[in-house]
Amino acid sequence: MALLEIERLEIGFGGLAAVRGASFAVDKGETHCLVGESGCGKSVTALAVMGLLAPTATRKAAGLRFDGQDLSGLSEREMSRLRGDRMAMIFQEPMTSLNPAYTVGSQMAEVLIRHRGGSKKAALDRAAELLERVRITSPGMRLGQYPHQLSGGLRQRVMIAMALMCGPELLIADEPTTALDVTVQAQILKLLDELQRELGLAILLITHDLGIVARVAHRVSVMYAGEVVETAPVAELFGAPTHPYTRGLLSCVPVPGKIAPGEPLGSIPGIVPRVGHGFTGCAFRQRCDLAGPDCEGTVPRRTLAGDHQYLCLREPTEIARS
Amino acid sequence: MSQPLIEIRNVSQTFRVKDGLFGKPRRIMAVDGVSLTLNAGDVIGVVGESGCGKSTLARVILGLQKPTAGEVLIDGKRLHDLSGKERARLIQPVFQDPFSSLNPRRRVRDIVGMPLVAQGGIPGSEVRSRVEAIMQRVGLDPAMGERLPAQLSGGQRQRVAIARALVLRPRIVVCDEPTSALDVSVQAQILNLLAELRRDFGLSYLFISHNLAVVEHVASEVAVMYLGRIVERNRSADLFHNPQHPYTKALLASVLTPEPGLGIPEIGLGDAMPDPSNVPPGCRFHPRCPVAISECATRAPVVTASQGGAVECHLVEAASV
Amino acid sequence: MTTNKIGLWLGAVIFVGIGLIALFAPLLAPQDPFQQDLTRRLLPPFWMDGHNPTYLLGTDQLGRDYFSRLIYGARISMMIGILTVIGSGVIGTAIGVVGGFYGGKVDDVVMFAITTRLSIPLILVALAIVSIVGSSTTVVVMTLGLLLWDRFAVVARVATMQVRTQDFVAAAWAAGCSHFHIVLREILPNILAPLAVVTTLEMALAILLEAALSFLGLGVPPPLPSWGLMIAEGKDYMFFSPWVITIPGVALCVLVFGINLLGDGLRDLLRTGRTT
Amino acid sequence: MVLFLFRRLVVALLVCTAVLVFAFALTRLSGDLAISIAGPNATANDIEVVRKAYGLDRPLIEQFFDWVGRAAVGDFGQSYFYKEKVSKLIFDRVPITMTLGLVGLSIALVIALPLGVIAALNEGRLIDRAISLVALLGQALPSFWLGLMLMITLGLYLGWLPISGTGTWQHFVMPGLVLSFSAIPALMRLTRSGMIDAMSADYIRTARAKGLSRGSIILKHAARNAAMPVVSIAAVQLGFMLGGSIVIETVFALHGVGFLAWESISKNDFPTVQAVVLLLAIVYTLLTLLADLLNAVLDPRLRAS
Repeated sequence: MALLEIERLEIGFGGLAAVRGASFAVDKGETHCLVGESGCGKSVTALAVMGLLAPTATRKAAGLRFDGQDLSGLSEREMSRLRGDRMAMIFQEPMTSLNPAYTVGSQMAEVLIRHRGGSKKAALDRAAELLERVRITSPGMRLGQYPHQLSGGLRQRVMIAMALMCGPELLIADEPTTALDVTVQAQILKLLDELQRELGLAILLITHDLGIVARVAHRVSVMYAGEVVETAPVAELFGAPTHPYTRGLLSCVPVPGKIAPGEPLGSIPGIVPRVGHGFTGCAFRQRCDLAGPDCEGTVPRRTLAGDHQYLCLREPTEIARS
Repeated sequence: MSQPLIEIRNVSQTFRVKDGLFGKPRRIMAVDGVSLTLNAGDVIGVVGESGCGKSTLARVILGLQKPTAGEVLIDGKRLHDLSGKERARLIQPVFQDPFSSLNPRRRVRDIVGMPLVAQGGIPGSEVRSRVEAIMQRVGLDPAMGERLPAQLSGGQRQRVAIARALVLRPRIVVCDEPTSALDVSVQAQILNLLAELRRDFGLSYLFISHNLAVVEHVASEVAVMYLGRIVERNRSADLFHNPQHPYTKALLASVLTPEPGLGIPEIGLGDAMPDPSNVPPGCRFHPRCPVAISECATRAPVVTASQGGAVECHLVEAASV
Repeated sequence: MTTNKIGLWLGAVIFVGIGLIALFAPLLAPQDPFQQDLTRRLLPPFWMDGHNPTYLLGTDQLGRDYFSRLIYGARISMMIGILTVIGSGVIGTAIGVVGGFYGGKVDDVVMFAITTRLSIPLILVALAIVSIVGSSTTVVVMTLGLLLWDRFAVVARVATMQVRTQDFVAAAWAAGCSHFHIVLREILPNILAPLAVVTTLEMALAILLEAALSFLGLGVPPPLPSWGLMIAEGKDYMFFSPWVITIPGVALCVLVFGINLLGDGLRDLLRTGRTT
Repeated sequence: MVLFLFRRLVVALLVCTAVLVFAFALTRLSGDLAISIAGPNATANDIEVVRKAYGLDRPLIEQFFDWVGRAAVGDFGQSYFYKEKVSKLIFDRVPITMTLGLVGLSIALVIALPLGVIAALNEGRLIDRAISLVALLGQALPSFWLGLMLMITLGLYLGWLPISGTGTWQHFVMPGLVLSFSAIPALMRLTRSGMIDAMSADYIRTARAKGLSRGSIILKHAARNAAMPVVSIAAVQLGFMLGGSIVIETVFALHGVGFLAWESISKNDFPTVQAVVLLLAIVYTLLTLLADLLNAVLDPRLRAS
């Protein structure tokens, strides 16, 4: 059952097309990873879902539904009622994402008071409960602290607890561990994983790190130049990657045991093109070994067994041979 | 065995920082008594989390910072006896951020040629031809020499930085997180290029990174830093297959390889984040260590030879007796 | 073309235009600005009744041609503005760069110098100096030049500190470049942009200060046609002949406004230039 | 915090000392003070008499320490011109200047803060451009000229406000308005850029992601952080305004400290000039100190260190 459905989402910044017809769906209670390199449009997609795009951006979609409700028709006021309540978001930079001028408790409490009303006391109690839930020791003391008194890992835990204040159904996490040290990253991911299972949360996790994707995702969508080029359950994607870009990306990652030290890594030649409005065909064609003149035309979305879709003219067998 | 190319002897670096103009000064122990050697042709990887002192160590080795204590020998000569020009011919840096590492107001050919010009006495025509040759070697079209850094992609900028580092044909390149700011596909290009150049130019690298998978791929020897000290050092293969120090184990455990089904590892480290301005007594890792014993809080462990490498841990110490 | 580009161009046109007027004042002025004629005092300008076509903007209380004096006045304002920022710009930039580049104790001294300078009341001290040393154009330029360096120093210092921590400066150190080379080739080109904006601000301030000093009788000495002095001289007649203070005041406003527009446009240009 | 205050005070004292030296050196610029005091028609004999009478025949260093020693206890000596104690001269005139400065600052804040916020919230739009343009124009108006023009229009033609003097509160409106004009552009600009910075900060995105209302985002989350630089600059501007009151008090014939300073300068009354320079420097230093304290209240990060 899909909680969030995105159909042919388009986002533009002036003449630049940041997202070009991206489609995917996040099911209830699943962790869906949106993976891609910088500039592929994955963060912008998440912001578009939350209605947090900059005013200069334009958004268009054939469908943008949350729990069956059409989001594209909602006013800013109606969106703000949903945000923080039924859908919440955490960000990459825990250092700057909390307001330096207010205590942790005050910033957490205001979410509940805004959406549910009630006393500040009740909101603080709930905040303390959630801080404990995200494994922060002595939550009562932490409520009175300011963000600068916390380490990066703790701040990200606070952000997560704050996102959970109203018991949302969807949590969007935009590169939540990129700014953190590796050991802390594992702890935060572990926490997200547990919360997801215990609370039945749906998580849309945006990341560039294929290692994270492999370990936490149920389902993966790979983005390239504003399009979802491949989407599949995690085992399927890593076991039988089909789109040439996905295959290239996976070959670039040094994996202990797979590529011997000193051996050259696989790589994708060239750079990501800047794509404007009116660009047609496959955006990956300049970097693709299999590209031909036909790649300048319309590219179909192919569906394989096991709920596996990819955006390419070539047959899986053709791709596998290269 | 010949003399090591770099010999770091008991180097310490402390900083006094003030918060604002009138803040209370704090003493930060960035590097604390580090010794390390780099032999010709080796790639030594230095890994650790932010604030462990690995970048400070790089700056000391590059001569950008005079260590508070200890000394660095390069090719048998004391680093601080070398003139800037002599040092530049031996050792060069490649930095992490390809945006801040190139002067935005200068053209690519001037950036790449800058070390040659700084040497003085090299005719302009020779500078030009050497710049073009090295640009070609790192995979840049010499016609790009006319561009400004803003007109290049991240990967191209990093190639410019590598060309600048190699134009003097140094023997050592200090790579401080050279691919951390790059996308995976570009990272692979740069790592492959660095490996090629090392073979062709006979370079040695000091390779600093927080990404253990990358370090395993490029390094022949690895040093793990924690709060200013090297807690474990070994041949790369031995360290990755048989880590001794609990911190090394935790670091290795937290590497997320792209293998589905393995789940997220339990790291078991405490929440006490390392703070270089407030180094704990005894073993500096003990507040986070899952296997700490009472001794760890009081006495600092000594360097112990183990599995062909060196470790600083009471448990390893006890086992070796 | 955005509205701000228009501002930038308009500012540049005003500034260059008044600069040209100043440069070619002897060719442009129809009359001798110092020639008195007490029989033709306080003639009104061309848009009022009773004006004399020979005197486009009328005459002042000593019967001097107001239009010619206005044109010559541009010379004084421009000269004071430009010479002052050259002096204060060099002083302030040098102090700021040294503080930002070396940091530590050196920077503490620089910060102390800036704080001290800021706590000294500007106009009061300028007036006192001119009063004690004697009023002349040179003294005004020297005084303002020695006082208006604070903003250059503040901006140069902060900009230098930011640039100094960038990796390309570390790369220059590692390449064996000298301090001189690093400051000149790596740092200065990267702090010029904010300094250009400060230059316009300080030039406008210098021009306004000269006018204020002259207005208070301690700036450029009479009979020189400084705009500020013209306002001071016209003050006694302003209730009956308001144009005598309106005309030089508007000229002053237009020049300073033009310089401000230029600075504002530059600021925006440089900001967007960085992001794209 | 206590340590922070202590350090700030030490620096403030050092600055005041430096100004002390400066103020003393300033009056010695002419070479021979006695000639200036005695006036243009004095004979050599007159000058000698003056020199003795004012103690100017002593070594410079001795004169300096004598002056500093007495200044430290608030004794700035006798005015050459008014033949009164300088401290009393100044003390009598402080209320007028303070009133003028506070009226000016209040007008400036009332105009600049809302305009800055409106401009920031409409960044890049026509209204932002218009406000910036008006600020630029305001910056271009010479204060003395603006004062004269207001006297002609509001005072003479419209007859709304008294032209000069200090009798009633109405007397402070015009000079206060003129004085505020010197501070409005800087305050407006800083409010604008502070708000723009704050509104583009990550924590504002967080606040929006939490579904907070626009009012709460602007007033609670952005304004608090944007206020810090504005507080600093407001204090600095008040200091500048007190210094700049010399021009406005002269134009409007307000007998405040500025007017006194101007008269003393034109009358070569050096003890008074020195004292006013020092006083203004001390006030400025105290104001910046106050701004630091206010910022420490606003920003928990400063409070901690």
